[in-house]
Amino acid sequence: MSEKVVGTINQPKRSSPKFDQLKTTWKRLRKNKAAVVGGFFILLFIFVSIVGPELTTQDPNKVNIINKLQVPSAEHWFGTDNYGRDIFTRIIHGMELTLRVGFLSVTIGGVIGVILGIVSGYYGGKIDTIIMRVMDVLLAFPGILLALAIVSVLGGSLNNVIIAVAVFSIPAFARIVRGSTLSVRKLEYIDAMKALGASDFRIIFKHILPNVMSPIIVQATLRIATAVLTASGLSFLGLGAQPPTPEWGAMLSEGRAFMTEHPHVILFPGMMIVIVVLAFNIFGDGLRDALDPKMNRR
Amino acid sequence: MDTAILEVRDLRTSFFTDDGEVKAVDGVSFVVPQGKTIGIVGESGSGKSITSLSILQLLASSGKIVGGKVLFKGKNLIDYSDREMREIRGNAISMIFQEPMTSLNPVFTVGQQISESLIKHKRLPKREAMARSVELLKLVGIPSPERRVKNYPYELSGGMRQRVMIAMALACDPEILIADEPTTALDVTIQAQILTLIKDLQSRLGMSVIFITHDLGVVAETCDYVAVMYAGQIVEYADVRTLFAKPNHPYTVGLLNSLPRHDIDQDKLVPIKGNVPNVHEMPIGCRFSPRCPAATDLCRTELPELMHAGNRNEVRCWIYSDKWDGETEVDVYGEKRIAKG
Amino acid sequence: MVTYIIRRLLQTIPVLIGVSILVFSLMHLIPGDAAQIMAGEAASEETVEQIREKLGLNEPLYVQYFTYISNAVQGDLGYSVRSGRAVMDEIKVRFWVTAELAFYATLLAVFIGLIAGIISAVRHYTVADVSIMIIALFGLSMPNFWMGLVLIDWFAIGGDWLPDWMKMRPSGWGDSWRQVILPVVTLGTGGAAIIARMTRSSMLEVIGQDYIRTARAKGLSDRIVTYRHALKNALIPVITVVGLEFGAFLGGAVITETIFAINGMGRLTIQAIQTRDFPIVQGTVLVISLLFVFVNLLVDISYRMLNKRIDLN
Amino acid sequence: MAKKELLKVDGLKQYFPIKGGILGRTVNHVKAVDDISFTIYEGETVSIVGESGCGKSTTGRAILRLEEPTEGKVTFNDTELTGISKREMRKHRKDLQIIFQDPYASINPRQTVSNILMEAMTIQKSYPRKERRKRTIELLQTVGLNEYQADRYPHEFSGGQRQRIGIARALSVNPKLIICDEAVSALDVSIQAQVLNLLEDLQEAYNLTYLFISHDLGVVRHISDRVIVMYLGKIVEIGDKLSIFDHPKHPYTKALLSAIPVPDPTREKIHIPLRGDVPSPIDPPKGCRFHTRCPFAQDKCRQEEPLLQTYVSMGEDHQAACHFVEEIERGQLKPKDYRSVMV
Amino acid sequence: GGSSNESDNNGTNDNEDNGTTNEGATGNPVEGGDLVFAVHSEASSLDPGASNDVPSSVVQANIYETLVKRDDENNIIPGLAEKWELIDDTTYEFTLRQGIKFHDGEDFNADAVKASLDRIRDSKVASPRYFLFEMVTDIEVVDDYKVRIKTEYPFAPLLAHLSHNGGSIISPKSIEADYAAIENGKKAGSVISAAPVGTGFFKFVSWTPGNEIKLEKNDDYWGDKAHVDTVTFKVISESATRNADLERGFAQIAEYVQPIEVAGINNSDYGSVNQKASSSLSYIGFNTEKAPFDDVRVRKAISMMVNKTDIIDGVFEGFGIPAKGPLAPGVFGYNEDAHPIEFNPKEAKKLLAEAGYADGFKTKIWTNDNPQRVDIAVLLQASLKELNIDVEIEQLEFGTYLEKTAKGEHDMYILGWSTPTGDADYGMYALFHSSQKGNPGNRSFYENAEVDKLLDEGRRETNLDERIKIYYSIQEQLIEDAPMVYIHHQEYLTGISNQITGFSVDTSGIYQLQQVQFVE
Ligand SMILES: Nc1ncnc2c1ncn2[C@@H]1O[C@H](COP(=O)(O)OP(=O)(O)OP(=O)(O)O)[C@@H](O)[C@H]1O
Ligand SMILES: Nc1ncnc2c1ncn2[C@@H]1O[C@H](COP(=O)(O)OP(=O)(O)OP(=O)(O)O)[C@@H](O)[C@H]1O
Ligand SMILES: [Mg+2]
Ligand SMILES: [Mg+2]
Repeated sequence: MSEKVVGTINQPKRSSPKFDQLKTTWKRLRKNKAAVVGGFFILLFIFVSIVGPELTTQDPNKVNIINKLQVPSAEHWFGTDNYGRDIFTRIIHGMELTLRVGFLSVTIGGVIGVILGIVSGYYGGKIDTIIMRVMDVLLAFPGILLALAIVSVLGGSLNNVIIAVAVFSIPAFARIVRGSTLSVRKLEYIDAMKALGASDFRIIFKHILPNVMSPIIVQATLRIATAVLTASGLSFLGLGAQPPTPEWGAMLSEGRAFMTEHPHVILFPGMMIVIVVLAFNIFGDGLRDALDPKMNRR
Repeated sequence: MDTAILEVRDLRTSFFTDDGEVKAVDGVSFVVPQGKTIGIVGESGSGKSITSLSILQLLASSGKIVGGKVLFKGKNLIDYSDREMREIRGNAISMIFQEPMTSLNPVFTVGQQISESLIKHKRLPKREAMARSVELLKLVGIPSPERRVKNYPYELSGGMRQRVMIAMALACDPEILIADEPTTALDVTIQAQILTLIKDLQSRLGMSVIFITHDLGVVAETCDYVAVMYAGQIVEYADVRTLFAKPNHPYTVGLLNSLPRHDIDQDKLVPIKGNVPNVHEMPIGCRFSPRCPAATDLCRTELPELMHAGNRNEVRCWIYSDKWDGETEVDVYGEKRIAKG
Repeated sequence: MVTYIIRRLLQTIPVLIGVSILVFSLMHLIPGDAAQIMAGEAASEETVEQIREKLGLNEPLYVQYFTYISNAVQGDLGYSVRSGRAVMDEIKVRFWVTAELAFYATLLAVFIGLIAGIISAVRHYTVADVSIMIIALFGLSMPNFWMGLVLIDWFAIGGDWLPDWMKMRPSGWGDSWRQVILPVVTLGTGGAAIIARMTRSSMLEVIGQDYIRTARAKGLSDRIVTYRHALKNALIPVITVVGLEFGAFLGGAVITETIFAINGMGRLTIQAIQTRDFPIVQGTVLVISLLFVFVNLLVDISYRMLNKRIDLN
Repeated sequence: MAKKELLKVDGLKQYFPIKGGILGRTVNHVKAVDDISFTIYEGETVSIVGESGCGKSTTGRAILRLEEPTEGKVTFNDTELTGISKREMRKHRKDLQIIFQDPYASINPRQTVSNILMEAMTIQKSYPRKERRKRTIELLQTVGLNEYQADRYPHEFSGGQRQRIGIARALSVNPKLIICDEAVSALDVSIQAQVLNLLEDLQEAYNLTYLFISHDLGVVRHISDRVIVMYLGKIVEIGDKLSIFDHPKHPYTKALLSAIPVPDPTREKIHIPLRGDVPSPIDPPKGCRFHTRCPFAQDKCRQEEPLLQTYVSMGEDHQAACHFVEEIERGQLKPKDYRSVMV
Repeated sequence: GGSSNESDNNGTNDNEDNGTTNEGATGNPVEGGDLVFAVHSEASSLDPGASNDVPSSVVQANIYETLVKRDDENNIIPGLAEKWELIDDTTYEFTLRQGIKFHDGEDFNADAVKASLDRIRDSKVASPRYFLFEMVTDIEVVDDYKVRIKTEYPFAPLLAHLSHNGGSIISPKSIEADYAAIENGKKAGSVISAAPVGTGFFKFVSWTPGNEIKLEKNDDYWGDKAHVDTVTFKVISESATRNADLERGFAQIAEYVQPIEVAGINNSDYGSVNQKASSSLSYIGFNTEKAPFDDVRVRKAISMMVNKTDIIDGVFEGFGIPAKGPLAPGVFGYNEDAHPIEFNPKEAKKLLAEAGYADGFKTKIWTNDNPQRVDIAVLLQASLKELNIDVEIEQLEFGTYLEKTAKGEHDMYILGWSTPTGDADYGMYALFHSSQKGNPGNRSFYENAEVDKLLDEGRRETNLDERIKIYYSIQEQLIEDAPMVYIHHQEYLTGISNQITGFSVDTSGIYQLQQVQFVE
């Protein structure tokens, strides 16, 4: 091109060529307000869960019966619970654990479920039948029984509740991913990749996965809430956070007896779960948009 | 000239992307006379499809019409509300899309997709609409149409999909048909049949057609007027005979030169050298100047307007202006010569 | 298709065998047995032993399993350890209650979820979208017990603001619509939230496709474009979720059942697990797996109805 | 010159089941490709032309085993592709590429152009990692795209630009044989000329072989060495370019050639119209499949299927499947209904 | 006492006390009406021989009767037997009331008594209540209305045991039918449970599993007839829902009001809460076989750290009586004057130091998911921190909990015990006798030869004064040895609608519905 060719009207300077799809996604993610807000909150949560406990002045487990069930005040921002413990402090101290349970169990369950689902949908036939019937078994299987078995074999630690909740989430991921895979695998660009000699592995993970990503994102971000609640529901089996650990789900269930008379006991942990899940969902929406090249950039 | 049914005036359409504004259509004007066919030809990527999408306001969310008018029977479509536009689309103006596979809904049978507009605009009952769909498929030359209406797009060959698109567009006897590469995937016999069909409708209903194609043979056979587009702008506008007989713009000349012919043997095709300019770094002057064998400094620094080139052609080239400072006889691609005046 | 359905139905056999073996081994793996729990916190070894013998729990495991399976094959699922009633009878009463509850809850979830999801997608990133998301997340994050109790507080006991005829009945199932609404809402909300979010994202995928543009080019109304052209393409993950939710509801909604005193499968299963009432656990799990296989079969068939290209074989 | 057989297609059939009724049983088959055989020699360009829906794309896909052929053998470079495992097949894919008819549907909408091309190279390891980006840009430029477009997504391109992405992808792995399914149909003539020239240059330089599927007979004439004419899943005529274009023998070929529009608005054209409807490939006509539309059709045509063979009046590599080649040639058989149509 | 600590994993134990009639009721009592009773959990069986849980007993007590009954002070009073005498150390003779008919029209007589009591001891039936009559060797029909019960050894609490639900007399016809069913492969008790036939003031009508049990008034009852026409026991596990039903008038009685809800109901205009001290005990047990709890000083030190009133106030909203020892006031043999270990952190610290744990230690406390027990654990954890004892709380599922504590895998645990017979023997034997370690009840694995001896004596001593003395000293010893921290005796809190009157509860948590009447 002639060197006299000069940039004209509104000429944005183009960044250097992006080599990597990840980078592109990252760039688009940064441009997405929702994703930035969601991401900011997630980081904030992580930050708080790491340093937060150092900053609180009160002991999360300090029982003070005289002080019980106080409404929120300057001293106790979120009020106190039925042992007179400061709910705000407990929420800060419980954040790390709650996030860990929610995030890890969804991640583990999600990864396994997605792999099973995508393999099942892509290959179809016998593999599909076997995987899906196993999923049926898992779905139909009462969670408690499974959890009880896990406790009796592995013991009742927090990590094991993560395993248990992860196991519960596998079939949902698997089925959702499989459903979407079934329609994507018939598209012509998958044929095109086959014609290029791409391995099944590559087709599955580079071409099918990104195209079934959005239901996965939705499922994963929503599952976090379910996971936290499920985990707290299992605590009576000895799985999960044991009292007085300030895990939010556990705080919710402990507050149950008092919720009519003293709604704040359950309101704040409940709100926190909503906020965390909201942050993940907003971020997830942003991620979805960033992964969708057709999305209007704003 | 005949009465204009559609007039596009200084249409500008841009896409707003990560990398900034892409001016896909940059000041396009043309007139579609009642009952006539206007062909739009031009380099791939020059904005033909976007022009037609802009007329119907069907751009993707990142695309915006940033200026100009689309006058349909004197009314500016750009001012139309969504509801008013819906009455136009598929009814008064319908469109055949370029990519038949992705433009057809994969989960409905082709019959369902064709009958839909009949139900909407012609208020036909479902069964009649379906019967009419079968007729339409037959009209566009699809064998055993009764069976094919029940097919899903993936069960059809590329040409059949394209014909389904055509049937869909013709369903409501539109006043204007925008056909974006309607016959690219069709073999010549079917193509001839389709072109005959369009001609036929045109004479029967007085339909006007905007025919986007790169097949100059088709243009020669079907169009009354031709607009040649280059880099978002019209560079030449003429009636069809004049254009083929005496192309004026160097780009048009190059285009005709690079055509493979079935009736003669060519050793090597002669394409236009170089590439379409980078949308982000549009030449300030004539957009074809970087590739034009006759370009002068004037061409590289100032953008010419569409002007009359002696005959009835309108052309966007300095050669035909008084400002022209180069040779009076210009050699473009060896064979053709363009004389000033 | 018929062969496919038959084949799928035949697959229930290995599924059921798998499930029963799994249940069987897990029930024996976990501590505590029926005899002990029946005998209570204090019972002499002798008593416990007697009960064990009566229940046939002393036999070697495989003998117990084969006895169970061979009876089950003949349609005899045994007797509840706790109540002594036939397992089939115990399940029958609860099953229809649960099926009904699940059905209504799914209906509600689908109805609300789809509409909310579509609005969200069409009005992408508007106030409506964000509000729907927030409400959905509340619906999902609030534990069912909270939801149930609040509903009872508001609509059953009711503030003074509710006229009497509008008050719902707090407990039970089935006698009147007044008993049905609250539990259905409690159960359906979470599902509605998931369906709404799923529909939204799935619709967003579809809305940018060329064929939507084609539909618009035909002059079709936004409603038809959205509900016919876009939705049908977006429905696969949504249907999957609906199937999962319906299945989960069928498997029992323990908390909802407990709060509203509904006599359903969920409570039966939990109670049976807690009392180590092995025949009941086996029975309920078998029934539920059967249902799941069936529901998932329906889901798979609807995949094909939605998209003929999907090849199930 | 001893020509090396590169691709041999032998008795290839591709039937698609038609599901019917509410129960979705297979009630019938679309006989998209019905027993065709041909050979392509190394370094030549063979075109397939024929009416839309006659099975051209299906042939291409079957050769690549994108759809498992119902019957028949495909031998490539002495390997019988139809007999090897999928894994084995993958090894041969580098040498066999296809440019899809529908460019937009055949590229992953979530990949940028550079990713698409680099991935192709990665899969076949056709260039060292470091050179891939450079090679990508080169490829884009050869097909007439710009470097600045490398990081755009497919939907941001025009139809013709997308088609060029498909071409670039096929070229990126340096194949031996490329099946070009309407590879240049969406390109404007100038770019088309560039691409066709490019293909020819590559052929010369690397002894590439093309199976060129197109309905644009101008392009076909320009590029091919030999031409296959298909009608309703069958080959009706096959021969070198000149025989087909200048001495077509089969009535269908003749009709086809007469239908081509000529880029000259002053010229009056005569099309040989084909009567009647195109028959359906579901239950194709007995005997000669063309008889329902053939102006020369006789009783024999309705009963007996003509074999593909060389008749006396034909060159040695020229074959046609018509009972009456000689009679028509000699003018003994007059068309029944001949009408010229002015366009 | 297994009788009430059943599989109901809510762990609420039965107990007793004199029910105060509800004050809210105004207006005139009327006959008839359907009384709806919102119960927490479903009866497992209506066969007194096949169940051992409170929810079952609550219903059974209305259908069946026993030979003897207990009054509010736990004195034995006549039931189906008019009178009884001790013929020798090991033989009781009962004279039965005449003219009583079972609901199925069968005569009540000595044969029926023998059939019922033999059945519960039959290993074919494998009754979980067998332990009540383990010591019985023979039941002898003297004549139609005289029956003798022989025991292996002198067994003082026999009458108390006979007053227990397990001693219910069942129609012999249904017993026969039940045996016949066993022959056909059915489970023992299935016939009786499906169609229970007794002599009580209510007759069985129907049972919708999981949902409700319906009884109707027995118009032919030999004594004071019930007032209401029918009683429906409706299963509503959620306490808030039970209260809601009470409030809306869908139920007249709501079981197990949560302490925190009491004030709300009492302040309402629809009902009030009936409060009744029970004969049950809640306790924190130590595994006395495991270090450091094998050291009595450690156990005592921990006992001293438990502030019982704090627990009662904090966890139970003040409902309940601090326990001195294992027995509740009102149980036969209760030692009014025992000196409980008082709350005394200083002394505790000292004791612990003496035991060599001045720096504390790490241990675990187990509980099931009963929220009040969890609360107790949390409070204990907080207060033991002061002794540097680091307590980890672990919740276990009830079945697991029972098995693991029976096996002695625990350090500390929280459980309850109830005494449905109202007798000290029931209240202590299984809990503390060394022969009862593990499953039978002694989950602290406590062993004290002296206590063993006294417990055995207590059983055989027929002289009531002597018996009381024995139990007094056992209680003192048990307080001294502190194998468990005796926390409190809970109170039954039952929500009663203003629509009814005449309701009361006994100390073992059995509701007295005979006198209940609707008011207008
Ligand atoms: N969504 C989009 N975002 C950014 N640029 C776009 C988008 N759609 C089209 N363009 C650009 O707009 C220009 C005009 O495209 P258009 O589709 O109108 O070309 P065309 O003339 O129809 O070409 P062809 O003959 O190849 O179809 C092209 O350069 C294309 O890259
Ligand atoms: N997946 C499929 N299922 C059913 N029928 C199919 C399928 N694919 C192709 N067909 C049918 O096979 C026949 C041949 O199709 P093919 O795509 O090979 O045609 P073609 O020669 O490439 O035509 P065109 O020039 O229009 O692309 C057509 O009748 C088509 O309907
Ligand atoms: Mg275009
Ligand atoms: Mg094709």
